[in-house]
Amino acid sequence: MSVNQLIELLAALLILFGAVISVISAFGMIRLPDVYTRSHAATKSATLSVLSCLLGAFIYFWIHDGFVSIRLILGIVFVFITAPVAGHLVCRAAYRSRVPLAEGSGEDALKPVLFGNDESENDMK
Amino acid sequence: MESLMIILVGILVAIATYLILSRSVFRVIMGTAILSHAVHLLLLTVGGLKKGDVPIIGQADEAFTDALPQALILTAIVISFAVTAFLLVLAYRMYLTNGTDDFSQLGGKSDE
Amino acid sequence: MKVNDVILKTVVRMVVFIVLTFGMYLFFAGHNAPGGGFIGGLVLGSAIVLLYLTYDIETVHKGMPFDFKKVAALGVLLATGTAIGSLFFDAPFLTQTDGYFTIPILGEKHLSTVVLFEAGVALTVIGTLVTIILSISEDE
Amino acid sequence: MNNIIVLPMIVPIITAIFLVFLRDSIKLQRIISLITMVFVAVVSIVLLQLIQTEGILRLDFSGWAPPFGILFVADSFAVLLVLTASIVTAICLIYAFSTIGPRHERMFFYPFVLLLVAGVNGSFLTGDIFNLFVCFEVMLLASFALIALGGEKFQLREALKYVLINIVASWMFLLALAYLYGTLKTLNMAHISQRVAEVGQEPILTLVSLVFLIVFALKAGLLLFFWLPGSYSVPPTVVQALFAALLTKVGIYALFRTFTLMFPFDPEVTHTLIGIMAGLTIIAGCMGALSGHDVRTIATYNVVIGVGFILLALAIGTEEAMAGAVYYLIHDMIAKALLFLIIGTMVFLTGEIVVKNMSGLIRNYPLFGWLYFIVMCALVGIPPLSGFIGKVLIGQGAVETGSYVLLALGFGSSVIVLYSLLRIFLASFFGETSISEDDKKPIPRGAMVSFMLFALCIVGLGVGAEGIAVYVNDAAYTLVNPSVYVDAILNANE
Amino acid sequence: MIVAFSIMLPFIAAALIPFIYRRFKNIHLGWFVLVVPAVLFTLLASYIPRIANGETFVKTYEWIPTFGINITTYLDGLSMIFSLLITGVGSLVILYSIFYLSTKESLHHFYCYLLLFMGAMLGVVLSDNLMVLYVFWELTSVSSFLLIAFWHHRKASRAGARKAMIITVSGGVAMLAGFLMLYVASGTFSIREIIANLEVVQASALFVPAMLLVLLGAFTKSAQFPFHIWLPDAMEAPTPVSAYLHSATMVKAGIYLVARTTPIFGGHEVWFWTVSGVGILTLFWGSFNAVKQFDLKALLAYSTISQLGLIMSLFGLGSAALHLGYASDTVIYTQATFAALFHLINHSTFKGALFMMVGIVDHEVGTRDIRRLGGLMALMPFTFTIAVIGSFSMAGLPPFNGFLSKEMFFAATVNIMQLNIFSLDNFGLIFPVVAWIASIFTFVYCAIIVMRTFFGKIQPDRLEKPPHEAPIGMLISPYILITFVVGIFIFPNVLGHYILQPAMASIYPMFPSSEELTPHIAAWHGYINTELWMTFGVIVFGILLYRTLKKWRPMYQIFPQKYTFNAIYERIIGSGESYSSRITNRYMNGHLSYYFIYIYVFFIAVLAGYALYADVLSWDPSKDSAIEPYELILVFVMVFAAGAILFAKQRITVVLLNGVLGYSVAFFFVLFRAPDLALTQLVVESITTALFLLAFKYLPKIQPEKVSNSIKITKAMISIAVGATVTLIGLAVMNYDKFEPISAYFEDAYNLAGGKNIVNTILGDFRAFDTMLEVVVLFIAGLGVYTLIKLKAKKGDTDVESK
Amino acid sequence: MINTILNMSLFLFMIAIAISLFRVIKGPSLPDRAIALDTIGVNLISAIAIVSIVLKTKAFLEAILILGILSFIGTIAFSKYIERGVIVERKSAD
Repeated sequence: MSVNQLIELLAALLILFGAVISVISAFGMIRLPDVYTRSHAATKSATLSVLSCLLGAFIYFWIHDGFVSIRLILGIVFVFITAPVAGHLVCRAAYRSRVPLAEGSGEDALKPVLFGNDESENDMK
Repeated sequence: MESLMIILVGILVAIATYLILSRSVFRVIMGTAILSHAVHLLLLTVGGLKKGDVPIIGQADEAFTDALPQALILTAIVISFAVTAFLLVLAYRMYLTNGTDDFSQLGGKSDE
Repeated sequence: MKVNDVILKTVVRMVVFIVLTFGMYLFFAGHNAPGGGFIGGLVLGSAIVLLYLTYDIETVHKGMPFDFKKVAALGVLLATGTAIGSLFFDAPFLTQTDGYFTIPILGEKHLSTVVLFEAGVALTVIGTLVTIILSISEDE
Repeated sequence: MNNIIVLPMIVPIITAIFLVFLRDSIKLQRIISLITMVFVAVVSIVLLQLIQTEGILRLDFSGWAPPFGILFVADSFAVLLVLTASIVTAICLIYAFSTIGPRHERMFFYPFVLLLVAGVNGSFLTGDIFNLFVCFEVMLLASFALIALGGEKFQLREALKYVLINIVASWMFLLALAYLYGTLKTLNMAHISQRVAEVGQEPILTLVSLVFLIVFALKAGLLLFFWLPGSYSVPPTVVQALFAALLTKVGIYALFRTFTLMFPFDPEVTHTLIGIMAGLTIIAGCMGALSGHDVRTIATYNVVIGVGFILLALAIGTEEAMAGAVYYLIHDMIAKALLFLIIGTMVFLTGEIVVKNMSGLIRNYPLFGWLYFIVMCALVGIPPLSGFIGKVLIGQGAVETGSYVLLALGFGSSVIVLYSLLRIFLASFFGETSISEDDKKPIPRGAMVSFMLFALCIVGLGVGAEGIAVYVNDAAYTLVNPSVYVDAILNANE
Repeated sequence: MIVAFSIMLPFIAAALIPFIYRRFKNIHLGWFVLVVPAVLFTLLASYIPRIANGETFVKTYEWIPTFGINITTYLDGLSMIFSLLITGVGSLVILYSIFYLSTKESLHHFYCYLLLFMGAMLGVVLSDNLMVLYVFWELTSVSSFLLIAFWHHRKASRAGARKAMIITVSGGVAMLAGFLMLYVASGTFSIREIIANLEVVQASALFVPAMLLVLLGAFTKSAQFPFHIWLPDAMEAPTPVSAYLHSATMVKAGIYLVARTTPIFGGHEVWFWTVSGVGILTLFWGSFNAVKQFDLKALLAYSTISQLGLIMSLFGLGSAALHLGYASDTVIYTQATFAALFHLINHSTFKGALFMMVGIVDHEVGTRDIRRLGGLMALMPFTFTIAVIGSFSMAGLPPFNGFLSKEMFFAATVNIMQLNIFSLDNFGLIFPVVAWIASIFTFVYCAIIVMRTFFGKIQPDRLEKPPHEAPIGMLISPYILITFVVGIFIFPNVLGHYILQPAMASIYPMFPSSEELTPHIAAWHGYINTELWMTFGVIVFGILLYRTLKKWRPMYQIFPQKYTFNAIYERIIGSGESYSSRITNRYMNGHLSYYFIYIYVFFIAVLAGYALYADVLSWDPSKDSAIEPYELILVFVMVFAAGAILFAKQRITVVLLNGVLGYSVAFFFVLFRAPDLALTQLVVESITTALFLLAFKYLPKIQPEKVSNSIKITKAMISIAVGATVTLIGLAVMNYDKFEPISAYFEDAYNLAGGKNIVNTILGDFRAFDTMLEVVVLFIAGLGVYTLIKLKAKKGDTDVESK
Repeated sequence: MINTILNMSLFLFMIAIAISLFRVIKGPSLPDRAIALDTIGVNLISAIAIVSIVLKTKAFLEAILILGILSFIGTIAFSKYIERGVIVERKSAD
């Protein structure tokens, strides 16, 4: 087994790792109690999985074909930049549209800041 | 795989048909959307699946997969996009003017 | 309720640039790799839509004061125009020509009317896409 | 290489786009659109002459020889229809100038009409089945835009139904194309014809052709016409007229092409089915026409009857019947356009849609009344107006092939047509006038001009049937002998 | 040339009428119009000697030669009779109308229609080409319609016009079908050529159907039983029109057609029985019903029906001679035809006069109701003379021409009994018996006309106007006609030789000598024969019945009103309308889902039906490519996503699930090596999803479908069947691989079109036209969306167009 | 060997997608669905990358980037929809 093949295998294993992470994150999405925790599972772990996967693919193409794919690098960078922002926006939106927290969550520190103490206020605009 | 795809297409068509037969404008539109997906898949399938390589010259030396259906689907996708966009806006306008999206409440005799 | 969009706007400014570049790339890559006028136009259009999403119609309109209907019309004209062009050269309708031209600074370049055709396609796609989205959004 | 063939489609498109830029100068829009249609008509006449001298013409786009590229094929059948469509549109435009109103005109009315015609002409001329689909879509989207133009409550409702049914039909078309490509692996109509002939039309190919039958039947309003009465009565009058004249005809054209050129070898199944469908269409159309109290309903069911009648010819399939179908198609386009324009004007003048509520129009508008009388006679097939010769030839074909049931239905339908239209004439035009001289709205001069032009066409086509007989015969000959068409496409030494 | 000119002249004149009308307001338009028939009559009459010598005049003008439709004018003995009638009676009627119609009426319309009619009628009788004959035939229907509806503000006029138009045009359409059959059988539209190729036509299977269809046309036009119902209603027309169209000319077009086609069809048993049977039945029915009428014009209408039946039956009887062939002992049967032609002329003379008489009475007194009339003899002696002579002639009394033809009619019915063909030996007796009974009724109604109008007591208070004699102008025409009535009685053989004999030659072209076919007409044969006995009987019983009229008249009430033919006609039309609206409204209920159900059911029925019938379904998975496990999961994902759409409660879920479907499709595109598709699908799907969100932001939650389970199950069944059909056809299609795809050609894309991406070169070059149009489609959609949003109906501006 | 691993990874990704689909269907809130859809998109990115390796082609690398862009735009659109009920504003609120 040459070095190249070894690296290719490593790349494949990296991909497999990404896949496993992805499945775990998916289970997280099922099991976790509320939207905020689920968002955590989705954005954090899924980002990890996709990054490792793309990295694996990048390495594979580099080693196997000697092809440095700008597009893959760009993709990695792009996902890296956007995924947190996207996660942030969705969570914020969820919160502002008053999706309830899970039962047994700790103190909601943001609530008085954002909505004041008026529980009866339902009008968002 | 081909047979499986065709069965999938059949299932999608059946679901689309059921939606199209319903009374809500929204569901009917959804039905047409699914129908278009199904037809695109069918078009791809009849060209033969996995029978060759990506139809881009210079990336492989195998035979290419049938490129013509792909071109046709591409055209069809664009057209279905155009049609769906128009349809959506029409449905939206109709909802705003008529106040309902239920065909059974819309009635429909032209000379009522 | 006041909404603070600083994070979004910052990121989007960067992302739009990437998307626009990528769109142009797809547009030009079309002949030899996946891409082409249509998909390029869609991506470019998406970038514009992204701007509308992040900012608002008035702000974006100040930066890009186009009537997108006319952009689309221009695109169709360009696409059909290249097709019509062949009529003047006694070639079958839609015949595309290409050739090598020496352009002062860039040196010898391969230019094809297909690019014009594709540009027409791309323009139409951008124009239509934005027209549709804006029309619905402006409706009250 | 005959670039002229593409002009009937491309010129309206380009003009339409130009008109978008000229949005605010309505006058200019009117003039340009009218000139365009007249130009297309002239081009078609030139084409007809060329076909006479040089046989079937074809234009391979970008120079890719069939069956690989797309091509336009101009045979007499197609060009005759293009010619008629252009003339009808030009005259309808004249009507529109004085009636449609600046509100619509500023909203791209003329571009939409031109694009509609472009789609129609493209559908007639194309020699590639997938391109036919695309041309259909051009036509349909323009028709969608036109049917919804105005945004009235009922209009939007019926428009939505129309759009939905047509979209489902379009996807079925695509389904049929998928099956077609799956079996014959080609898209060029002539090539399809050749391949089908090569293996003889096996049952599976017949099955594929039946999918096309359903699709085109939906578009043509053959038996599956449910969408037609509602949607044809909501848009502005001129749009109704254009729809009645053009839209179903494209479906009919496609049916003719499919079952004379591509799948003609299993007539026991396909043509019998078409015959049954046409017969049922006529019956249903007659019942609808009898049942209507609303002038527009009566008119739309007359469209249905017309469709059934023309397709009788396809079911019969002899050369005479085909010639009759061509004549009748041309006649039907002109006469139906005029009928709808007149009906729409009646509604405009009286403010009523129910037959019984109008009366004595002929006292206020004598010429208008007589024009209605002429178009009524033409639709009934009373000689020497335009409907006559087509009816005779189709009937002749029916007798030759012994299709007496079809003959009885077809000829019987003209009595019902007469009855339904006569009812309007007697109730609405004759009788005591219900409009006093003071309340009388004038008929716009442009509208009158367009009526007169249509009436002139009707009389001209009837009396001067010989004038186009040579083209019609050529069209019918090609329809009956698809090998002529196939040879011109695939075996020509160009 | 002259013949064609005769046809053209009325049309040209009709076209000129509006100008003349505007130019000469002071002069009654009729004077100008009168010139036309008068000139034509003279012109045609100048041909009589040559026609009598057996000459015929044929000339062909090309109209649509491609389809064998040419205007061939043909003047022979038969057409001569009719064209003389048309122009002759026409002149008299126009002359009469000048005094009948005041200048306040819209005369330009009236004379325009009348000229149109005259031209059309001349066209019918002078055309040799069946199609051209049909052209003019329908024109007569149309112009008759216009004339009947001349006073269209009257409801009865409109109804009568409609009935006449519907019935005659229906008959015309049937006749057209018959003509087409003749054409197919013979290969020509020319009547002369058909007669020349009789063997071919008679051998054809289409012979009898063609005959019946042509007869249908003739019967409807000639108001034969049971199509006679339109004629009484047509009397709503102005009286000159009734005199002209509905007694002298148009209704005789059917007779003409029968006479003209006798050489073709005559001699066949079906022809014999249909023509003579329907004729004799009409004769009876018309005369029987005439008696019960109170309106003089309606009475005359029924009498016309009856007389037309008489002529028709005579043609039928005469056709027996054609079956027998030419022999010295068969010539006697041709006398029926001779009598028919003779009576045709006689009828025009006396019936024309009678109609004019009724017109005068109506004009001067203001009513035509015999219950209000009476005692006018003293006040209107000239009119009375017309009535007496006309009625006596119609009743078949000497010394008027009706007597001669009636006698010949009786003779023909008696003669026919001697034949032993066509089962005449069993049923032959019908003819003389029915003819005799009908003649008695004829006598009775003739008596009614004269006695009730002119005798008895005058009832001035029941009349609209004080009665006085008509102006001289109105009397000229009827007097000319009664001169003929008497004149023909005195010199019948002049007519026989110059006019009837050539016509006989036209009807029996294969009989060598027309001289033999022309019997010597004489009022007195020197002995008392059967016919004369019959006439005596008619007179005796007629007087008896008239005397006892009051006693047996209530008998007519026995027939229930429900079963008259008029009622049946009304009921057919009424129930036709109501049934069709019920059926149409049931399935055209405006609900889109029903329309889709029809479409899908048809889809299943045709496709699945044919697939099972032709046994085309086949499935061979052996050539399939392998299925990877992850692909299977993807398929399941799609199925679940699609299935979940059915049960989703929120719109947004549905939209997102559709997005999932779209993404899955995109992934299939990836798996199946379609990069461009995958790219496009991804972007398009995202944008579509966004559009869904934009468009449906205002929509409420999905309401659960409020439909019964059975409907749901029906829909589910249809859906499953559609899906199954699509799948099964798809599988069969996949199994069909006789052809190589054409796309191998495109694989050389780089050399051909300079691109490496094959799909893109196809789109941008090989099939660039599709792409161009697709762009146009997109553009239209964009523009359409814009107009949809921007062009809104103004509030409260719901005009009728949108009802 | 490598192919087996890759196929297995694909399988796992598909399972992840299927699970996310469950979340899309079940909800319960709109953000849940949006997140799940985003996850599906991200998983598709990975899956496409793997497929490119399996098919030995670079043709799909554009799709990866596009999917990234789209899922970003989509998520922004969703969050705006959830938060403000509109997607494109005529005039900014601030």
